[in-house]
Amino acid sequence: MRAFPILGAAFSIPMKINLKIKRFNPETDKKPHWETYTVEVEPTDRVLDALHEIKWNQDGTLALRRSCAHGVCGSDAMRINGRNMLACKVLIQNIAKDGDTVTVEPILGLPVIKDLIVDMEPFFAHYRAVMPYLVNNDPLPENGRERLQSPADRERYDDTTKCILCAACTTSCPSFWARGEYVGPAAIVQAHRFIFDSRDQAAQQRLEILSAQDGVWRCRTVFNCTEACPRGIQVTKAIGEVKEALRTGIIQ
Amino acid sequence: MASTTVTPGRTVRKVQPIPQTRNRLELALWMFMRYSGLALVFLALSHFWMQHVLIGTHEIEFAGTQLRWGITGQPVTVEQLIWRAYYAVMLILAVAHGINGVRQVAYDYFGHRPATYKGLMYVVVAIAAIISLGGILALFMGAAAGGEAALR
Amino acid sequence: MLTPLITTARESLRYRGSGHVLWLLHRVTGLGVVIFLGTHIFGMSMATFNPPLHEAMLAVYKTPLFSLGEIVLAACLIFHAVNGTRIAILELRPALWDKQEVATRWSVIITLILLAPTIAIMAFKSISYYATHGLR
Amino acid sequence: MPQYHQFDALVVGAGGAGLMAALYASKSVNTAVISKLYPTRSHTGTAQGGISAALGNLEEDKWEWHAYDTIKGGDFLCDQDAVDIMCREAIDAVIDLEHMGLPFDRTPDGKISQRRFGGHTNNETKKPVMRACHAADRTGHMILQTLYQNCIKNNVKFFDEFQVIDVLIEDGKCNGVVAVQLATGEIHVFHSKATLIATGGFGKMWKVTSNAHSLTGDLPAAVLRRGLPLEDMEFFQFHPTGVYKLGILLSEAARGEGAVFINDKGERFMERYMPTLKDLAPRDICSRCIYTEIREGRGIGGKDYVYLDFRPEQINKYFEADGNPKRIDAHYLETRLPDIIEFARVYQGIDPIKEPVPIQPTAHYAMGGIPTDNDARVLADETGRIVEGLYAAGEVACVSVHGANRLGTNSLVDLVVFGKRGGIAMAEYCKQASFRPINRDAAAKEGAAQLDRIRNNNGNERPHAIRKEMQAVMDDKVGVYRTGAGLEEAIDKIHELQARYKRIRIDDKGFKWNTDLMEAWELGALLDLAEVTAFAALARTESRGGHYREDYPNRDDVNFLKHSMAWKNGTITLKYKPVRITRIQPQERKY
Ligand SMILES: Cc1cc2nc3c(=O)[nH]c(=O)nc-3n(C[C@H](O)[C@H](O)[C@H](O)COP(=O)(O)OP(=O)(O)OC[C@H]3O[C@@H](n4cnc5c(N)ncnc54)[C@H](O)[C@@H]3O)c2cc1C
Ligand code: HEM
Ligand code: SF4
Ligand code: F3S
Ligand code: FES
Repeated sequence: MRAFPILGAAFSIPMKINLKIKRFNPETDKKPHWETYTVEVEPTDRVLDALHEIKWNQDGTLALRRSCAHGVCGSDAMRINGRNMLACKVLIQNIAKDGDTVTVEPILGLPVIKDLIVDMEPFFAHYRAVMPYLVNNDPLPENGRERLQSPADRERYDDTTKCILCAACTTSCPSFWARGEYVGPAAIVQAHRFIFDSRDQAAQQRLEILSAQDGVWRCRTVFNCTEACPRGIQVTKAIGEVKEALRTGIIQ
Repeated sequence: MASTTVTPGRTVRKVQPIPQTRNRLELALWMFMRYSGLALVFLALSHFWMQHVLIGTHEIEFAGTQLRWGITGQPVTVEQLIWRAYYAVMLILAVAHGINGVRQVAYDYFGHRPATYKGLMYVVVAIAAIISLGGILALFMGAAAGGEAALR
Repeated sequence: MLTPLITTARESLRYRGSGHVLWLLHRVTGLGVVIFLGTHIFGMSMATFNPPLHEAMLAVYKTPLFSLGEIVLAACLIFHAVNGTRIAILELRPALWDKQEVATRWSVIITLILLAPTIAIMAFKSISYYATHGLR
Repeated sequence: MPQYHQFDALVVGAGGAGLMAALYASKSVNTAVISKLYPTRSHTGTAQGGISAALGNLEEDKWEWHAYDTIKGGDFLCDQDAVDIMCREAIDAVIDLEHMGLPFDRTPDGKISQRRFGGHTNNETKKPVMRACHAADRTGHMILQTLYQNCIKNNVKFFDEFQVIDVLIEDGKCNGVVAVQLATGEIHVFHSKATLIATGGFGKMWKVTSNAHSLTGDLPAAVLRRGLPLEDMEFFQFHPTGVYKLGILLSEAARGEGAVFINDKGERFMERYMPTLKDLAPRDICSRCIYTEIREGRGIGGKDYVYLDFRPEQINKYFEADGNPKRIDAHYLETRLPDIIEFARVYQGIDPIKEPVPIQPTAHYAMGGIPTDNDARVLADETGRIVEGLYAAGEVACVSVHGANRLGTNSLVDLVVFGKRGGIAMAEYCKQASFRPINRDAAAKEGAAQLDRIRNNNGNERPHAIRKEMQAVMDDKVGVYRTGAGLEEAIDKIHELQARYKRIRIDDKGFKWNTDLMEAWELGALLDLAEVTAFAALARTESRGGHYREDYPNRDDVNFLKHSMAWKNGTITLKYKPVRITRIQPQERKY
């Protein structure tokens, strides 16, 4: 007799699901259209696996970005069943039962180039706009060693260092859909990471950039961003803290 | 600073207030939305419950309004003055809050068309100004006018 | 010209987020109250400037259609007020965003608690009014 | 129309190594970075554990100890002068990263925090030493982000989502690269004085791997096709604990906390193989034992995996059996192993606190690659002749600092140290060199032809089927265990697949974002590397580090204390070069 049961039906019972994918081929189509594929998957497969199954065995023209396949590179943010997530971080069994249909479409608010691939340039332009780098013009420590920082000061901005620039947050934000000029939650998260770093000296400039009309004040605290963030970053809170710094002039 | 020790705990830093006027306006309006909203919770809800729920719309009569505002032609009482102030504050806050709310929404959807956005806002502000000016006048200068009206 | 409006409106309805629904309602109710407020102030100021018009408007207030609209207005105002309070409090204390989910739930609960008796009383008064006065 | 660009220095690949090189080269010469992914999506971002440097922030440490540990870990195949450079310069490199803004965890007195890691020791007491500098369990992510941030600060020019498909080499000199812009499908010719290759690993030869889908060895294959050799390709590290089927890494920390391997019979099988060290035996040994169980039919349900069991009550039971007084509970595990537990929960839907986790060894790290000298200059042959204008750094390069088996955390050290050296060397070179003329139209045409051949091919083979079969045979025959017969079989299979590859047909005939085309092209690169790997493994009739031959289970210093170099022109040619041994003589590797 076997000492353990073979793990969960999980590993043995394949299931059939339909994937309804929003397709767009810039070389032939004028408008995007929906296409449905039926694939056999294991319940523990990721949505990414199902997309690969289609791409590799049914229709090679399906275009998507992906790399790491375990939720740390930020390539494959897409809208799955109406909500932004990473295709490689959601298991089929968590969103569908045998025979269900799963909808997959590109993230919203950035121009679609092909199928699930959008133009990320506007997103990265916002990122670059908030000075996403440490500024410290003091001379380096004379002993040639590291700048010091207390564990509490380090902890202060820990949450926002996790960002992988996947754009799931920014493209889940109604303010961003309405107006692409809004810097968006991801850029604010990046600014937060430096504003609250005790080693940094450019908080003033960053806050000034963020106080512009299309800066933090465009955030209507919708909270979609926090819900979408695959890294579990408290995005809305970070935005709130930036607003607080702007309001009070105190960074703590 | 190239210091060789570190103070435990969290550093607090200060920044200058943001200088550009336009940016300060966004901040000010943002604050206004929050504080006026909180004030309106009491003003608007109490008003609504009083008039629409406790009294009930069906019982509202012109005479009641005349009495509360003091536009019956009789000398104005302190109580009536307090009612007038209550309505005036509520009116100003609600209109300002509403206008800025509309501005936010309009900026979202028409901001990419500056001319449309501006035109729309002129219209909204103009209508709101006329209506609320009318409202204020009705409250405070209504004594005389109201007196006449009451006689009619 | 209307594309952002149309996409946002369409996708706003299709996107599935929890805070998202509250935002949508907040916006719609806010705009709804703005429109009512405009007509309301106008109507009330007529108490001074044009009492007959004012009385005519009061008469409109006493029609069943308006009574129904009034209940919707109550829902809009109360929801907007409760949810607005949530936003204001959480934003003035960003640390509280941790409690967003709880706050969201409570927004809905408090709205319902306030709304239930309000609607009950209003409906009761309307019905008894129309019962005695008949429908016009 | 092909497009044409000219830069003094080019960097291909925007992982840790590429960005570090770009940062240093761009300080003095006109530099561009070409990457097929957005830089922050490079695989460096997945590294967790830490980056080692003998800072001695928490206890005494010396770079010489670090060097010794590295050489011993590499089963004495490391070039020792290179190791010395790496371990000495690691200290400044880590401090440099801190100055750039990297949010290292801190000690109570504000210094960079360090922790223990497998194989890193105090050479005198033989006890583990705290050497790995870390930023939570996201050290690689933070390195990647910090370097990218600094590149933005310094206005480094980026060509994101441009895939390099050819390296322009003429008369033993490199003049740039040919790339395809993925968004448009256009061919771009990049003309440069110096080019640095930093395209990372190529673990996608195997099915079960911790490597990203993008790690397909495009550039090693391109230089191989241009007549340059690859070094030590037979050495590939297999990490014992990958998530079943997915290969996602579960760090050694789990076993450090008491987790054990279990086979289908519920037996703690490591007891049989390693009675003293048991489940904490070195990586290569654990991987081998797991495969033995699977092959002998004791994989779970007869399948190709075993369990990693870290249910608290089981751990306590084993503690008791081992006479260890320590007892733990669920809460303890949740706080010590949050990431591993999350991976199991997300990807297997299994709560490791309640159920054992299916794992299997996973192809992890390429010790071999493009041969370079200590300044990242690419070597043309076993005598050390350099290819002018061509550099390589990071996992794709073989310096060789990792020898036959890489020590944990040392890859990140390799990236920053040799990335920086490469960047500086390129800048120096560019200042005195001038552009060599190139025939840009011919280069563009050749590049386009490579792709058109695949795009327009009208065979009957699906690329995915070929890839699947390649991965299966690599897993099976060129994995943890290798035998002469198995390797020969693998080589035959790869040859068959290469022939079938010529008859592939793809669905997408377009130009814009044609991932179907690029995946098929990448498959060609993987097949070439698989062939070289299998050949080099067949020729090395000994077992050393990551390379284990069942038919030759012992290390053979007499015949094989040397690096392999492989060329491919039609067939594979192998040559060897000696290992540079300076301070430390080879000895038996035991811990
Ligand atoms: C799961 C995991 C955990 C690890 N943990 C650790 C650890 O704790 N400590 C440690 O020291 N090491 C660790 N490693 C190893 C280490 O992370 C890698 O070896 C290292 O990051 C490789 O960096 P790189 O700069 O060489 O390449 P990568 O970071 O892989 O970057 C490759 C770059 O090349 C580009 N590229 C590839 N092909 C092309 C092409 N054809 N054209 C243009 N661009 C191209 C890509 O876009 C990318 O930018 C780990 C590895 C894995 C897989
Ligand atoms: C009763 C108490 C009220 C509270 C607590 C309140 C609170 C708020 C807050 C905090 C906002 C800002 C939302 C944001 O920026 O995301 C807001 C927006 C708004 N409010 Fe109110 N408000 C109240 C009453 C009113 C009234 C009476 C009106 C109508 C005149 C109104 C109309 C609006 C509008 C139109 C918006 C903009 C909605 C948007 O941007 O989506 N509010 N309210
Ligand atoms: S904050 Fe979260 S959702 Fe937004 S880009 Fe960063 S990781 Fe993605
Ligand atoms: S969704 Fe958008 S409105 Fe603010 S809270 Fe998030 S950025
Ligand atoms: S593929 Fe890397 S995050 Fe999904």
